[in-house]
Amino acid sequence: MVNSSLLTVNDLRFERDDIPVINGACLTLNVGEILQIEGPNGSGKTTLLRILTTALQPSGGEILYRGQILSECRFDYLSNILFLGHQSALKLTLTAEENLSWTTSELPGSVSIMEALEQVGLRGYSDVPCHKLSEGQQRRVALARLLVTNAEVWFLDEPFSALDKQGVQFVEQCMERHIKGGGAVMLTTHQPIGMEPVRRYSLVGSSVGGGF
Amino acid sequence: MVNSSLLTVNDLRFERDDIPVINGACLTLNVGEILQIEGPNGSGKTTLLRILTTALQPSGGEILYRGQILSECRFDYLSNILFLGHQSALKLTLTAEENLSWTTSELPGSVSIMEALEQVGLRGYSDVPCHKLSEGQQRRVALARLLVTNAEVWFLDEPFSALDKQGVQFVEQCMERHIKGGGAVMLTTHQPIGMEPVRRYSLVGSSVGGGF
Amino acid sequence: MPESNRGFSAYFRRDLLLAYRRRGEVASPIIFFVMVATLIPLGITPEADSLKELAPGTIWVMALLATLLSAEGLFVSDYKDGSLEQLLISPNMLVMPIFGKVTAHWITTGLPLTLASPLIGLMLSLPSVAYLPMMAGLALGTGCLSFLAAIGAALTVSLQKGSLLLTLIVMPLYMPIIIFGSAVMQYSIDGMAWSGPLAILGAMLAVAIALCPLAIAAVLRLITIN
Amino acid sequence: MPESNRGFSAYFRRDLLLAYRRRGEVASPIIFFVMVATLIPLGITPEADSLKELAPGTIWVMALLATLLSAEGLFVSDYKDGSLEQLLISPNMLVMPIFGKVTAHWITTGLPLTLASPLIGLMLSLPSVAYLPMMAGLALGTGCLSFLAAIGAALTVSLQKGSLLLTLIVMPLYMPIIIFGSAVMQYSIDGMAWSGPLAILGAMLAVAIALCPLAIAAVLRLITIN
Amino acid sequence: MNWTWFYRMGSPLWFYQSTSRWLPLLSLVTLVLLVAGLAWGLGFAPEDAKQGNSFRIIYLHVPASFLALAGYFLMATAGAIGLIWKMKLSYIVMKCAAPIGAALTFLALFTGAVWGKPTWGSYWVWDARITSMLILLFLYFGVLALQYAFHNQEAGNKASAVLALVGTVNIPIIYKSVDWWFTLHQPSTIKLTSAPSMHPDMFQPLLVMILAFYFFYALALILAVRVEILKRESKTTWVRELVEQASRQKIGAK
Ligand code: HEM
Ligand SMILES: Nc1ncnc2c1ncn2[C@@H]1O[C@H](COP(=O)(O)OP(=O)(O)OP(=O)(O)O)[C@@H](O)[C@H]1O
Ligand SMILES: Nc1ncnc2c1ncn2[C@@H]1O[C@H](COP(=O)(O)OP(=O)(O)OP(=O)(O)O)[C@@H](O)[C@H]1O
Ligand SMILES: [Mg+2]
Ligand SMILES: [Mg+2]
Repeated sequence: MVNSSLLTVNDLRFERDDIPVINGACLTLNVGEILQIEGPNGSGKTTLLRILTTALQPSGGEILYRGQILSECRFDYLSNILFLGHQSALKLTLTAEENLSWTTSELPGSVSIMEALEQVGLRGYSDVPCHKLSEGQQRRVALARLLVTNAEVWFLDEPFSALDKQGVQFVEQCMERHIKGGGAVMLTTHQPIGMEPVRRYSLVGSSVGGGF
Repeated sequence: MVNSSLLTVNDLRFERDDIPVINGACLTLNVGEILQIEGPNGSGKTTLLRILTTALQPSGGEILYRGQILSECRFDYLSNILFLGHQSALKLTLTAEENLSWTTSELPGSVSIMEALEQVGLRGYSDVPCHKLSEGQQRRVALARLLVTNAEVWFLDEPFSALDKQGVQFVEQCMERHIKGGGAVMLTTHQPIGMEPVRRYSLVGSSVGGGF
Repeated sequence: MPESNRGFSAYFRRDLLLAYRRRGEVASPIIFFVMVATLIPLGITPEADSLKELAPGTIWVMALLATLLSAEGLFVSDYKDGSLEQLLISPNMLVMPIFGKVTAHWITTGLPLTLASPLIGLMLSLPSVAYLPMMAGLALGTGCLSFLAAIGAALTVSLQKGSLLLTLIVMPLYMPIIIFGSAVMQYSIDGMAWSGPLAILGAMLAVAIALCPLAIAAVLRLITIN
Repeated sequence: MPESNRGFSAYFRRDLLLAYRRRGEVASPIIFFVMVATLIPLGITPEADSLKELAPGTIWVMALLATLLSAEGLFVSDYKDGSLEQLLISPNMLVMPIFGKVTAHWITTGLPLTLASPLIGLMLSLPSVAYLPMMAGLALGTGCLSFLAAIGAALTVSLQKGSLLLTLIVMPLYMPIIIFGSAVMQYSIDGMAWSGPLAILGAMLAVAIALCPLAIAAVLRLITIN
Repeated sequence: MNWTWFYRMGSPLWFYQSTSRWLPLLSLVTLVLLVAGLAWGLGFAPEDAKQGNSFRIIYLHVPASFLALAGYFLMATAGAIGLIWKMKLSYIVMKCAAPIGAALTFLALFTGAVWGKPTWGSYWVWDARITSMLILLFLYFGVLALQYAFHNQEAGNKASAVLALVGTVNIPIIYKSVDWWFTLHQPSTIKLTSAPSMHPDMFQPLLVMILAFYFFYALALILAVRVEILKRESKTTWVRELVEQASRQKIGAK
């Protein structure tokens, strides 16, 4: 069964303490596509991404990777994804270079760490401990992971936060290059994205609030 | 000397380890004004705000509050400012309500905590520990401080980060109400602001990078 | 005064609440001390006669380690999440909130140890005459320990280093307290008047209460400069 | 195998580097132990004869506390900054990185203590015949302690609680190790063959190496579910 | 092999209904045994030659010690079943066994300490068996604390099940090591095991009390599990029906 759909999600459900957070989400992610998960604060975007990266166990529903059930191709799937969350997984006492060195794959197609740091605008900062970097600079270190690995599916949770305009543009370029090369991106962001084509999927949160 | 200028900054300089971060900044903040500090990542926006809130000592230059040198009216000045930084000063093990209860002033003009939480869209979440809130919801708890205190000058460092569209609008409305009531706001953000009139001040960073 | 008092009680209540949330149950510090006390007979000797001699020193070394190791977090978490910055730029005096924080620290370490000490005394076969002086000495002495540890915690707050540096700084300051503290107990066991060393502990606590918050406030202002 | 080995060495090196950055100096654990050892004569007794009896137990209690209190952070900081999540969703086996982390923990606590123990023995007037068994016992025993503490750290990683809960969980599991550990030293002091308890420590370490990483991996997967 | 009975046993509803049937009988037997054992032991058994009447505390002390240990293994087994077969009921059993076991351990320690004062002249000695009992209490506390520390029910169950299992591996080790540690330092002056072959008049009531404690343990556990089941299943239809039925009966009684 050949399918251009990388990821298919059917009737996905997730509950926390018996309160439903995700209530039957159905979506697909195709090769060469950027899918933006939309929804107000607390609607479950991060939760959805964490389920799809297997960090959380769904309460129900199925997830297919290239038509196969996830649990049957777990290793294959996990080798091909990259997740960048709210939390940047940076060790603040380590330098930018050291932080990246644990995630590099020395496979062809990926860039060297110094090159990646240069591309994200941190030339000259590679040996500064990360707690001495500004918010946006820390974020850039985390984003450099996009360059040094060569995963197929990117899950990006608010990749633009704390970035200045050039930073945002750079990430957009990265995503474009990535999908042109046969990858796919699923991202959440509250900022407007300046590029096309982006498909959107709306999570209608079961959130209690919403008073704004 | 009566002056509509709340805050005047002359030739402000700041160095970290002998490397200049802010190099002779001159700016004024008037009553009823929103001043946006601009600049790429690492250009010193956060540093500037932290100097103006007296968290950092400048290396040189002077800061005047209502025409008086800051060190001579320190208590008066600090009683009238509010700072909201990258870090939200939230205790994740406490509930939203508890987190706010340390900062409330019971002065007239400020809102009760429950009311503030309702206004930021967290009705029903007041007794949930903050580590169980989503990123944007945590940010909203921090922003509720804007409602429960009645400071004159607001220093907001990236107040829109992690907020959804309604959240951003709400903060904009808050700022508008605040300046109409005779206050002033100095903020940094990389997102476009959807309201007028906003005056801009550009910090041209002495940052080494900028390779984007 | 009401303003500054608010600073004290607000931070006092806040830190107690945080400790309560962190630990879940109020009883666990006591269980902790009883557990550590169990190690002594297991590791050293189960004989009552030998234990009796060890008891004063052991209890004081435990008090010291407990205060020291829990003091590390006194300002660090506030520093990391930005609360300390908010405190530093608040118009109120810095001294009262600090006093509140240190008092809360004592309530969560020194006080439970003082309360658990009779149980530990029982386990270590402490002669019954030493119970009262032990508790009096611990109540005063752990107060001093908390204040001194807080100075160390303030000095190391902005360094991304662990508790070892703190230990290095504070341990020498602790030596007099441990000497007088165990002297109170030893005197009472030997049948001598133990009010002398106890009075010295009290005097040290009075000095610590008067000076340490000032020192801590100064240190915090000086050190968190970038 | 090379892949899984990369998991081990990557996390092993990473945690060592982190510890090095946090502590600044590699020597500070040793200084810490020496300082605590100084307290014993101050608080308990300065007489060499009594100290000699205390030495085995004291050294082991210190080893135990040091391992326990430093183990708290073993997974918590990784959990908080998202590294643990990255580890959990990486395709590699979880066991090797965990093994690397625990080994790094041992290198930064158990090993320095083992190396510093002759100095402490000297301060506590330990008979010279006990030095070798002490170091051998500590080397094996602190390994067990690190692995057991890591299980506790994994169990408590997602609970925003402090080290007290960890202590509560792990301390009972520590009791056999402290008994056999101090027995090794006591036997050698008493002139008996100390290979028996040492062999038991070795056996416990072997079992811990084989089972603990598996248990920790299972616990981390089971527990970080929201 | 037909496994359906096994899974049926895992269903809370099945447990609740079948215990409802047995509960009255079980309560009755427990009560009779307890009353009989206590009356016999405290009232009619002869006085001890050396210890006088203080020895009668044995009728609480020994059964409590027995059940404290047995209770731990039951708890750990329930946890293991929960982890392996993902059975809801066995997690509930594990959770309920922890406080009961801890209470019995405490009772054993307390009665032992009270007994120790007249016989050994001190409340506490570091005897091997006493020490391992204390450690058992700590193990119970650990499981309890961990269980209650988790807000998430499922995570709490799994965590405390793992801890209980690790503890089981350790119980024999602890017991052996403590035994060995004690004999190392001190010739056994007091030995609990060599209870000088007790007089049958004293021994028979003890047997009755041990039996009574087993029944009492079962009863306490079942009651606790039933309460926990009702709490957890409070949203299901069968619990709602039960509540309605009970309230109707109340009204009817009036
Ligand atoms: C806190 C102190 C004590 C603790 C923790 C303790 C604990 C225990 C334990 C665990 C048992 C074993 C039950 C079994 O075989 O499974 C036991 C049995 C027993 N204990 Fe104690 N005990 C304590 C004090 C005492 C004292 C002071 C006495 C009286 C001198 C005593 C007399 C006995 C006797 C006669 C038995 C029954 C022995 C047998 O049948 O094996 N215990 N105790
Ligand atoms: N704690 C620190 N210690 C040393 N240097 C620092 C520290 N914080 C920031 N810097 C450096 O100071 C410069 C200004 O940082 P600042 O945080 O003010 O930037 P910013 O304009 O707020 O950037 P961003 O848009 O990323 O938030 C940066 O080059 C940064 O590397
Ligand atoms: N660790 C947690 N424990 C319990 N509940 C949680 C936890 N994290 C999030 N929640 C709840 O789950 C819901 C979804 O959270 P999630 O983080 O997925 O939202 P989100 O869409 O990513 O929001 P945001 O735009 O603010 O990032 C929220 O209502 C939140 O309160
Ligand atoms: Mg989110
Ligand atoms: Mg900034």
